[in-house]
Parts: sequence; structure tokens; C-alpha cells
Amino acid sequence: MRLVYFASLRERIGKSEEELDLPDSLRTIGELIDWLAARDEFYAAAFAKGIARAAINKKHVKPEALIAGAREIAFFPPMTGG
Amino acid sequence: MRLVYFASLRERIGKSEEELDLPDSLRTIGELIDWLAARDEFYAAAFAKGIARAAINKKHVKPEALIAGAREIAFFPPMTGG
Amino acid sequence: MIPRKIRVQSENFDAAAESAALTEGRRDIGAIASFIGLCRDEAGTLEALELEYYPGMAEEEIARIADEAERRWPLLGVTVIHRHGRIRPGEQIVLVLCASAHRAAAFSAAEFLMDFLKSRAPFWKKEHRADGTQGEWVAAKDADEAALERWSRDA
Amino acid sequence: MIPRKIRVQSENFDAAAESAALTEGRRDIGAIASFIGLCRDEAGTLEALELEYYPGMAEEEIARIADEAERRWPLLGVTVIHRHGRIRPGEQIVLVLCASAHRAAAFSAAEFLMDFLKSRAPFWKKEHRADGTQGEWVAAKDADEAALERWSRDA
Repeated sequence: MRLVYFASLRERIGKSEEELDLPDSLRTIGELIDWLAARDEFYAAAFAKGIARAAINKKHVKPEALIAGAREIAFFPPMTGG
Repeated sequence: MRLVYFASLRERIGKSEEELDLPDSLRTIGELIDWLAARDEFYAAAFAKGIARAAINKKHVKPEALIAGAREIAFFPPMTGG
Repeated sequence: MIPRKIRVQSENFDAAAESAALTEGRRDIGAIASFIGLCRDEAGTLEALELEYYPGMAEEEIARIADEAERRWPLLGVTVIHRHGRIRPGEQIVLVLCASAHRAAAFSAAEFLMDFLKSRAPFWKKEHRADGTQGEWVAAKDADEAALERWSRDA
Repeated sequence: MIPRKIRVQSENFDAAAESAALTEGRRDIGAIASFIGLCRDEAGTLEALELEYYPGMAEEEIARIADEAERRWPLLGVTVIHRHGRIRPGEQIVLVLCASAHRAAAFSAAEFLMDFLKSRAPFWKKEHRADGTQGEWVAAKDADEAALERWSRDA
């Protein structure tokens, strides 16, 4: 699965994108966040405090969204455009 | 007293301004309107239907406003600027 | 005193130049809300609008409206330009610019100014019809009077 | 389909040219509400903002917001330009233009677009401080999230 990271999450994880093989047991965005946060201290810091927002295939999704069929999953902090 | 008229009131009365000696008995804008409307059919048409708005010394006033001290009294229909 | 420009004129105006003048050399302005009112051709039936105004009072009344906007919102600059005379479809009639640190104040003040310009500034529009018939004075809309209500609720 | 222009770019934009493009040859537009967001220097403490964005999604998300605005109001044209990259105090960040026959729709749509751009378009601002210290990512404001609420009440 292609994962992309932006802003403070990108800085904490130390990369802007990566390809990861995800366990078949992961069903939702929320489960994926927990799995990533358990990888190491940098991922843990990136996903701490529940600030991460997610997009699947460039559309906003909630933590309960299913990741089946996703081509690209993005994680980022609350947006500050405009 | 200097009286000035705008838009449809100006057209109906047939002049944009005039100097008139007002009877001392006239106290308010509302009384002045009634007095003007009684002058002839053109004034009557201008002030018909109660559409006339008034300004004293270039400030909006209500019909109950006193005309004492006025230098210029203006009458006009509802405004359509912007 | 914040920068304020109020003009009643027959000439057209350059909204971009007015906006640039408002922000020139400033680094504290975060938001400019602007409004341009244009003459519509009413599906081809309108040849032109003739805008009559009350010289002196128009400028004073716009200034009173701007005073009130400055009391209500933390503005950093206000520009109002209102044209009079003959204006053809597609041409500009009115410009309002409000600058502030943040967007909410700029937007609210611009809407407030437009709402009060519509119903309180002494301007009157007469239509010249495309078919050559005698045009009518544009009637004031109840909706414009109603638009003022929300500001008194907020006060 | 109404004229719509959505751009995410590092270059500056010319608000006047965009406004002129929106009204070019039109005689049915009576109102253009516009908003320009600028970089403030935060009382001299800010050297620049660095705007990061999600390529592809930024344009798509702005288009989805514009779709919703067009569903809600009778618009005659919409332009949204959002810059990315390094932006210094006094420079322009974002432009929204909404054209309509009447002012209420134009104003509401412009405010709606700005509210949703702030909290839904995938842009993030990082500060570069004037004193050379490491800047922070600008925190999202509760007020910006709250600003979205009123539109759901209206829906």
C-alpha cells in the first residue's frame, strides 16, 4: 500500500511517502493508525494525541473508513489553508 | 426654507429645488408633507402613498422630526443605491 | 484613524488599484473582502441605468455607515466608491473594500456596508429601456430593507 | 456549467485580471464578491510562511467545495487560486471570486468557500521566524472548525 505523509507527520516520520505491505487483518483507517504507531517511536510521535487526519485516494475519510480498495492513503494534521 | 427633491418626487413636482416661506404653524416633517401635498395635484402625486422619505440638513429623519432649525429639507423616494 | 476613502463620482474605478492602495506597505492586513456591483442588462431589456444622487448627503451618509462599520469590527482600511450618472450593462456601479487582520471581520463589514448603501445612501436608479420606451425608477426591494434587520439583531 | 477556475500554484496571482476574466463579455453579472488572504508579519516576528499541500487532492478538494457552493447558490462564475511554497509578509496567499446576479449569493458563496478552504483543503502552513529560530506549524483554530457549523445548520 502506498502511504503518504504531510506537514508535522511527515517531519516526525522522516519521509513523505512509502510502500508498505499491510497485514490482511487491518480493516479500517483507525486500525492502520494503531498499527503504524506501534512500529517505532517516530511513528508513535506522528500519530500521538489523535491529531492525524486521513484521506483515501485523495478524499477525506474518518477513522472507521475501510481501507479495502485503497490505492493511496494519506495522513496529515488538521489543515491550515486559506 | 430651502426644499430639494430627488428622483420620482423631483419629476412629479417638476423642479429639483425651491425656496418656500413655510407657515409658522408647521412643526414636523409629517405636517410639512401634508401642507406640500395640498398645494396642487403635482405635489399631491409626489407625496401620495406615503413613499416620501426626508432628510434635514443631509441627515435622514422620520416624519415626526421637528423642522425648526433646518437649513435644507430634502424629500425623495426609498433609495436604490448599491 | 484607519485609512478610509469615500468617493462619489461619474468616472469608472479601478478596483485593483484601490485594493493595492489599501495594502501598500502594510504587513498587518490578513484579509481583504471586496464587493463590486455591476449593471445587469436584465435579459437584454436594459439600455442603461441613470443614477441620481444627493450631492453632499451621499458622501456624508456613506461616511456615517463606514463609521458604524469601524465601530463594529476591527478594520484596517475601508474604501467605498459609488458612481452616478449613466451606466451601461456590464459596467461597474459600486466598490466596497474592507481590510482586516482576519477574514470574518472583513467579510461582515463589507456585507454591512453594502446592505446599508442599498437602503440608506441617497442614490436612485432610473432605467432606460432597450426598446426606447420610457423607463421606470427602480423600486426599492423589501428584501433590501429586510437585509438591514439582521444587523440590528446583532447590535 | 458556469465558468470555473481552480488553480494551486507557487506564483503570485493578479486579482484584477481574474475578476476581469470572470466578467468579460457578460451582462448578466450584478455582483462579484471577492476575498484575498494575505500573509501577516505577526508584529514583525514572521519572516515567511512555507505552505505545503497535497498535490492532486488540493485541486480535487477545492473542486468539491466549489461544487457544493454551486449547488447552494445561483452562481455565474467561481475562481479559486491558492498558492503554495514560500510566502512573505504582505504577499497574497489565496483568492476567491464569486459572481452572481445579486449580492447575497455572491457574498455567501465567497464566505462558504473560504470557510471550507481553511479547514478542508489540504494545505499546511509552517512559520519561519524573523529571529532565525525554528518555526512551528501553524495550529488549526477551533474558530475555523466552528465556522463550518453554521453552513450545516443552513443546509
